[in-house]
Amino acid sequence: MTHAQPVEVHLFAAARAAAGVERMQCPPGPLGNVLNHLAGHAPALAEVLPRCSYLIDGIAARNSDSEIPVPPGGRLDVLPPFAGG
Amino acid sequence: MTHAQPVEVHLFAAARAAAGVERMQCPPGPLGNVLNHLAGHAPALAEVLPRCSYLIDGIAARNSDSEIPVPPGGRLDVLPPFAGG
Amino acid sequence: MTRMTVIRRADVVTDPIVVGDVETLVADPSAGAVVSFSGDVRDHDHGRTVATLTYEAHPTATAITTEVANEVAARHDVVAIAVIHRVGPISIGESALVVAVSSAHRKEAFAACADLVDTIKERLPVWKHQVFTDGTDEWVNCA
Amino acid sequence: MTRMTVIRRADVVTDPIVVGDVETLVADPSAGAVVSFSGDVRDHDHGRTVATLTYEAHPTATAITTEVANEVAARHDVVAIAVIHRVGPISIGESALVVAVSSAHRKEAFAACADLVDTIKERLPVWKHQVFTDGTDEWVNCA
Repeated sequence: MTHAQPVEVHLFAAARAAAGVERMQCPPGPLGNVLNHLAGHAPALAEVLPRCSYLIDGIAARNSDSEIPVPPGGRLDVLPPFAGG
Repeated sequence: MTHAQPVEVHLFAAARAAAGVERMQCPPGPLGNVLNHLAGHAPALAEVLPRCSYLIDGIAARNSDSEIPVPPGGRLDVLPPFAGG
Repeated sequence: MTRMTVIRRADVVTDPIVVGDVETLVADPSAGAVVSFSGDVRDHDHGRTVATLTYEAHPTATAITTEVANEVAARHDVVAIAVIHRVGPISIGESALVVAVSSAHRKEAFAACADLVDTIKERLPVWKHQVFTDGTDEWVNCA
Repeated sequence: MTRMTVIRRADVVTDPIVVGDVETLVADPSAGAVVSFSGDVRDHDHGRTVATLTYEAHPTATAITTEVANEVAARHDVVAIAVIHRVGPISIGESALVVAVSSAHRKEAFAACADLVDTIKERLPVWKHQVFTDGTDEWVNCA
């Protein structure tokens, strides 16, 4: 398989703090696989992800949407629980 | 019966407007009688009184408390429905 | 009640009320929420245009404002309360009644603020006289 | 809805928010009631003293503020709405979120204001980072 264009992962707040970086790349695929890949990056991130929600190219997704594809060259935003106001 | 000291009647807002005066005097007696007396003073006042509440020497009273005495030299405040805020 | 609620101000005034000042009165480092209500003079009432509006107060109004503030404070877990009613002539858009409540979390501040406004309106011996642009006038709640 | 509710402001800012200004934004001659909420930075959280507090916002935060304001406006009979969330470093006692709603009568203003605060807190992609005086820090809701 030729090297598919990677997914651009944008990490925010506690997710960035856990990963130690704000941007990462990872192979495209179903959301579940992509998250497993991210979890492998750092134990702290593995701990935060279960509480996160996501944007796949701007469209909201949740951990339970494990089959939703994260396309090559797509953007995945990792959003810890909101804490506004 | 020697002339018992009169009740000082203080009229507020719509009651004052209806009576045309802010202070009146009338014979003491049970609240019911006193109010009948006041009602006789002016038809407009007779119209307002049913919606009023009262203070007899500072103690709250209502139209239904017709037996409560308004003593000689006592003070009766006539309070139309409140409209604060 | 976990803490004694402080009545920062309970008053009847004739000068214009600045809502921001009333809110500042209840601000507190321990309070994460401040909710305020301002009852403003409207230009219309039941379809008639209001020209001037004047509030009249019974001499006991200030004492009753304090009484109500204490009662409401006792039934809500809030940090501080302030309530000011203005009497005399008031222009359109100006505040006649301002209430502010601070609390650790917003739920109590909303509940206490609404409760205080309701109770003040029910208990405060003040009356509202409106003169309309067509020359007619009305004592509110008493037509 | 008897009238179209006007969103006078829906924004995410970094400068200090003056609650009184937000209230003035929603003032309207037809509105007899203005209710406002201010979410202020507290000096304590779960027993620890807060030294500094910073809010971080996702790039879509402003668009979502407008989206939520419109949704809430559509489900309440109110005159005008304003909602501003502040991000970046905020000092103790300053406002992080200010909402103001005006309506003809107070009931709708209270309901819409509480609804808007709840919905903003649920939907707005912002995060709160607290550093405590003991040097520890915490991403709220995420410890």
